[in-house]
Amino acid sequence: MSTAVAPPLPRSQRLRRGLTDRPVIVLGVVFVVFYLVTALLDPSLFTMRGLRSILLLACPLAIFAAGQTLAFLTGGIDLSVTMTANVAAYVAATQSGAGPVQALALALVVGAAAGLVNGVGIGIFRVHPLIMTIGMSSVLLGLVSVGLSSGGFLSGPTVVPAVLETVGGGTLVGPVPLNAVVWAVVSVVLVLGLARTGLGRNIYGVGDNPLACRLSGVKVWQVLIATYVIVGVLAAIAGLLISGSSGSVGPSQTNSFLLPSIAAAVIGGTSILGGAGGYGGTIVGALVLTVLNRLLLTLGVGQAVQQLVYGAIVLALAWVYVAVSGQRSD
Amino acid sequence: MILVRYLQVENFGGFELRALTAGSLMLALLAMAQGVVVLSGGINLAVGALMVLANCFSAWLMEDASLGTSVLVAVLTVAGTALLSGLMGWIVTVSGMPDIVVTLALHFAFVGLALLILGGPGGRANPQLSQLIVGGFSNPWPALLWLTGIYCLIWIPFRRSRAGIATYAIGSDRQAAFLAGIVVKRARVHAYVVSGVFAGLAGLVTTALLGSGSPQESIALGALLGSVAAVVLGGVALSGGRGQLLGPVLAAFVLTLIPAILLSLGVNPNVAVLLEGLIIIGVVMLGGLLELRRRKL
Amino acid sequence: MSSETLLAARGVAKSYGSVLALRSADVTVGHGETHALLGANGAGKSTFVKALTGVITRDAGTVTLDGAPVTLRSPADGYARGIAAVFQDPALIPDLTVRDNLRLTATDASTVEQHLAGLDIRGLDLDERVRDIPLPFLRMIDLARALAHRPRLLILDEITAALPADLSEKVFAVMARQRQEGGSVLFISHRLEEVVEHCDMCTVFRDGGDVARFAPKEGREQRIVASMLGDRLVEEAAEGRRTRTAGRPEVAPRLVVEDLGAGDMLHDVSLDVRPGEVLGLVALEGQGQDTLFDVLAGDQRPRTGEIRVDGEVLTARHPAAAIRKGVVLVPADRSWALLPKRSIRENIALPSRARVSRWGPISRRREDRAVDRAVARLSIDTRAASQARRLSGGNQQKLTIGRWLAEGFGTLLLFDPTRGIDIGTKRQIYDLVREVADSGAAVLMYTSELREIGLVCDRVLVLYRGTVVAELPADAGEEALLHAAHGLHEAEVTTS
Amino acid sequence: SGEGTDDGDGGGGDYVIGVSNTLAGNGWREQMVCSIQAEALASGQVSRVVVLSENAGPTEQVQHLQTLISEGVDAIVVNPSDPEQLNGIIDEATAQGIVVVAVDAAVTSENAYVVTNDQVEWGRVGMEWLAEEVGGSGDILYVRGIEGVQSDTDRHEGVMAALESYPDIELTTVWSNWDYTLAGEIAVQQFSASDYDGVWTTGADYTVVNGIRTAGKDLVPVTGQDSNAFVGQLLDGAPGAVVTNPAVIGAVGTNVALKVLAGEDVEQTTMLTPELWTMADAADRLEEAHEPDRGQDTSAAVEIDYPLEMTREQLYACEGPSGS
Ligand SMILES: Nc1ncnc2c1ncn2[C@@H]1O[C@H](COP(=O)(O)OP(=O)(O)OP(=O)(O)O)[C@@H](O)[C@H]1O
Ligand SMILES: Nc1ncnc2c1ncn2[C@@H]1O[C@H](COP(=O)(O)OP(=O)(O)OP(=O)(O)O)[C@@H](O)[C@H]1O
Ligand SMILES: [Mg+2]
Ligand SMILES: [Mg+2]
Repeated sequence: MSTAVAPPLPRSQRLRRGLTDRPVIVLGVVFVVFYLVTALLDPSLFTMRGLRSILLLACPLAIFAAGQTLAFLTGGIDLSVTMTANVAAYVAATQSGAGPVQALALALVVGAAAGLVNGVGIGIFRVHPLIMTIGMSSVLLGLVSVGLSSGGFLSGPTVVPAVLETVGGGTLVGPVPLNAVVWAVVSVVLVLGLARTGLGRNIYGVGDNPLACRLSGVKVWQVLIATYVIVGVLAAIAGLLISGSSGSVGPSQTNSFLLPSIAAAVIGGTSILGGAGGYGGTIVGALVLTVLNRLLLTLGVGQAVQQLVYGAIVLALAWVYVAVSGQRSD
Repeated sequence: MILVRYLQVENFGGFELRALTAGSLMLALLAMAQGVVVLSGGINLAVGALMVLANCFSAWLMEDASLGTSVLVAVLTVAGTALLSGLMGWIVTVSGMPDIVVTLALHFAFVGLALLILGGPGGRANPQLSQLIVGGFSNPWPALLWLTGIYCLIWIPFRRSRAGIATYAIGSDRQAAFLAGIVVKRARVHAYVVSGVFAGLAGLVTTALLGSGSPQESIALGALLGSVAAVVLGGVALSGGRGQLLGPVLAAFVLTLIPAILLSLGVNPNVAVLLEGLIIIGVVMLGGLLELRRRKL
Repeated sequence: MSSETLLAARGVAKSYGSVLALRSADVTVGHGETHALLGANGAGKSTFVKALTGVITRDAGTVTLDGAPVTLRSPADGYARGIAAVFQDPALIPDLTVRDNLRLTATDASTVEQHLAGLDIRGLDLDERVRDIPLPFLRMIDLARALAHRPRLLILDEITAALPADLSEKVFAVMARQRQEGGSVLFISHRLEEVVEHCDMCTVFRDGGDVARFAPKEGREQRIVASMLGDRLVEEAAEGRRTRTAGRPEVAPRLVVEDLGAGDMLHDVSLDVRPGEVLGLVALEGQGQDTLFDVLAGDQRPRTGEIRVDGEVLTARHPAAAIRKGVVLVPADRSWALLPKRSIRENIALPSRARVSRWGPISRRREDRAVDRAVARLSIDTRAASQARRLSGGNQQKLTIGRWLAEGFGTLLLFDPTRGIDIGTKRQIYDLVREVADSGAAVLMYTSELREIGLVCDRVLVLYRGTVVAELPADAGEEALLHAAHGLHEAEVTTS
Repeated sequence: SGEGTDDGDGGGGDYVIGVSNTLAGNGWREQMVCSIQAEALASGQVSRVVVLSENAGPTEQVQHLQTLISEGVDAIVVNPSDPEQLNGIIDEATAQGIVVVAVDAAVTSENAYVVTNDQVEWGRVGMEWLAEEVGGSGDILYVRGIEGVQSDTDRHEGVMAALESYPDIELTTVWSNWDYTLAGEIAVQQFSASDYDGVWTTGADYTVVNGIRTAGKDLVPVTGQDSNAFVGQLLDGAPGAVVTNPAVIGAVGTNVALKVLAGEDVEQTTMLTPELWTMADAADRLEEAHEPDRGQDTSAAVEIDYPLEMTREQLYACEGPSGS
């Protein structure tokens, strides 16, 4: 029981420590700088419309990344989120004849079911999350392909429910799109849920030390299943919003969100090894990536340079984060 | 499984064998590229991108080159990917970022680089070199010999060397390895360098097999997923330190065979995609069940 | 013993974030000297060793070896300079064979084999995987490896903590020989009797700095403890014996075990523990005690026999079932029980959130009360409260017990709860165990330190080759216990 | 599909046709595959169609072709994922007497027959119409496909040719990867940031129209292909033009393959000329093509300027000679 108390730190170090404990602040600063730089090149970002487009486009990414954040916290990852989203959107669009409530409910059930299967595989059968969700992704793709072939369960007219088109692309007030309402609800539920509920605690615990959880009476498989079901539902919500804003469904329409969803969670400081992080950082991460996309589009460079810059910036941001927060992984 | 395929195809011969060996060679090399990093306790999400990069780079330089020059290009390519991969490993160790993050970000960057080198599909392989690497259409032997050669002349000596043991050691218990005096950072970089060598070779094989370069992200992603699946099916623990690379190599053969066999069984190809996913999950679940008997949570 | 200085460390300091692990430490070790490093948990001993051997880089300070300044970059560096350490954590890679492990450190296998033979460890196959070798043997291999590098300074950080008495003796023999050959030893242990018997000098650490340096002769234990604890109250060790509940047969036993068998090791174990009683368990390493605790805690299923708690049969497929019946475990290894990246609060509250019915919203106020009570009762140092891994070993250990205080229980299973913990903390834990028992819980405690039996327990069982071979009163004495533990249970001992 | 025995029970003939497609689940591609099946059925000369369809690249496609060769097919209809990389295996197939037809995109091998839409013309026709529509000058959002892919390069060539007569048109280039969702997102971003007088899209069309709406702007003329949903949007009054890029090109490829097998002399390259449909001059074509009950991204242009055997019903049924 040491009683050694460090002497008061000099100011510079105090500042540093403040940042170390709240790396989201650094990320927030990065976001603001990014936004301003982009806005200098593309002044439309200073307009309501420009701001609105950033929020509108960040929302589905942030919801995908919310699922990814949860999976990360348990020490896992979910590579099937985008396929789950595709299937859910398809289901909603093919069932829209039965009324929007039923169509949306069914879509969410599909998301939950995909998550359930992932959770059972990962929690009970101990399949590595990477493999389980890659496999799941391929199973879902197969299912869609079978369903889409003539006479299949997904063939027939597809109509994106009108509610979705409104929520996915409409405006609440000023620069705030309607889908931001969904995002806000998800954020509140997640931030509070992780910090203030037993399940939230267990999600962190399982990611930090599953053995300790078992010995404390936590049934790890239950936590994992619950987590992946939530991830599946979040993926379905994201898929529905995307189909609403683009007015389309397609068997691979959200696939380009997969790697960015992982990147957003990583940039947001959630440890891919589990047990540390949270949704707050992910929100900023999603915003940063959306502005980055905007920046690359504004610069008008070719695809090759876009890819290079995207990779380099994601790397640099993650590096800054680790350097500032001192959360080295080794 | 080769047997099943043998029974399925009426005149199974050099052509089918070559389709199998040459087709598997690339995946087998990728599996090794992934495997060595996994053994060291990491993961390399950029193997596919490195392969694409090597493919484009070599096809770009080999266009209209003589055999001698092409061989030089091949060596240069492998050295290049080894260097890039080593650089990636260096960033992982210096930055303290999780390797998933670093390699994922560089996956994007490497594909961008490939696209920069070769604006689109293009370039050309040296036909003689192709012949040497993957053989003619009914000649299964060169591919098989290369695979055996690479395994025996690169992997086995590496595994036996101190650097190889260190790779296993850092994958097994990094803290203990450090206390035992291993320079963990250096050992990690070594693993990435070896991984880069294998990924570069896989890129060369692609060039030889397909005759040109193709800088597409989807190819890199597909290759990456294949490499992870092969490593896991091959019995290498994703937690590191345990397993041999022979498993992933054999798994590469199996993964190449599954679609062909399913098709010949008359399975609807759409259902085949589904079954492939189920088979991968199933095999791994079985492994999980066996593990479950040992220790449960 | 030469008076010349081999090692001189001056002002070595190291801080982790805001906590100063090592403020400023001076340590001087002479040629041919066996030097003890003493200090309470968190005093900075291990940190000093790590800073010395290059595992971590020190923030400040100088180290000279034979007058020449040295800064080691890694333990491998140390081998070349004549410094070899056996660290507190095993430095052997679990998935490699012993031989590969030796190759890795460029250690000659045959030399190690000779040393092992010298330590009387035979029948150990160097081609066996480290994962399959029991911990005490691993410590000896670690030791043999260090010796194979013929160090001038041999550092042993709590090597005896995980060793049974017979192997500890071997270590002392090695230390003696090292001294004869003119080499020096830096020895860390929380067992004062070992230090008094085998060390020439000692440096005492307190609060990250050295506070005293003297020869730890017999009779000076009091002084050692005083300097370790500083002005903290030095309670009398031989605290007054408590009222014994064992002699009250009218209380029905809480935990009854009949003919329990499990794994390949455990068979026909029967025992019972009453509320208010602390039942001790003594065994040499590897006699099945870990399996017994695993089974009782619901972590492993028994092959034969029955466990009853308060008269009801307990069949557990998961520790949760045992916990629901109030049977809780403090495991051997802290890392099995802690969430290293989470706060003290979350660690303490973990068991109470386990059940699905408790997954809902948390009442901060109620949790605060439970957590604060546990922290206060164990006087856990909360300065590094945001991450359990930043706590010192002793505080981590307190945390593993504190979780159960907050949750509540009827039967407490303690597996060597004071392993590697300083005297002050140990006493707190003894008091706590008694307190817990006095408030009506049944306690089963395995310990590797025989002395503890007399201090805490009401009676003691001896486990040998997977079965109970003797039941003794708590005051039977260490010699009788050791006898029984070796399977030499003479009639006069068992019938007392 | 893909089932059945070699001695056909469904049709009269006993050719086996292999199909390789590397973009599964895409409406246009699915319809292309269906058209191959339907044409094979309608021809009465085919006993079985073996379809290999998955999301993959050239490496896997080489394996597709190898598998098909092993299956002993008589002809292969392939939608090539690369113009060069399949040449080796195509040459090997033709050496074994198999007829290879590349549809939709070209391959450079001289041994393969090539059936494509005229992509240069496709690009030119759309841009010319758009330039006229915006009055010969203005800002146009130029939504391209994937950099380096042959059809994108060809279409670009056509666009540039068209613009030679319209020097006052300003292009803002963006890349859609032929991804409907991405194209929609880009439209939201671009229209939130600035105003455009028109949009030329390389096919990811109807989500661009939705994207303009989502950005809260008034619609401007958009060119696209004959995606079912886009045709519907034009019918609903959105300004724009369809340039046909029919997916039944697969059926044309099948037709070519059967002719070659029958010993007829066929041109090495068959090229379909795209048509331009607007509400002004081809409202009836749009009306006729639109199928509200079918997928959004299926190709609505079914009636084309090439004699095919199959009927619309057979195409929609999507069944090969030996049943589903
Ligand atoms: N990573 C860390 N971050 C913050 N504080 C730390 C960290 N590691 C150790 N400390 C603090 O440094 C002090 C000294 O720790 P150290 O482990 O060196 O003590 P010790 O003398 O080895 O004690 P013990 O006998 O318990 O092992 C403790 O108060 C501990 O809380
Ligand atoms: N290489 C390292 N880098 C950073 N921190 C380290 C390193 N090695 C150990 N530590 C930290 O130093 C702290 C002190 O650990 P130490 O080995 O001194 O003893 P302990 O485990 O706390 O106590 P004891 O083992 O006596 O119970 C731990 O919190 C550990 O995380
Ligand atoms: Mg210590
Ligand atoms: Mg310590």
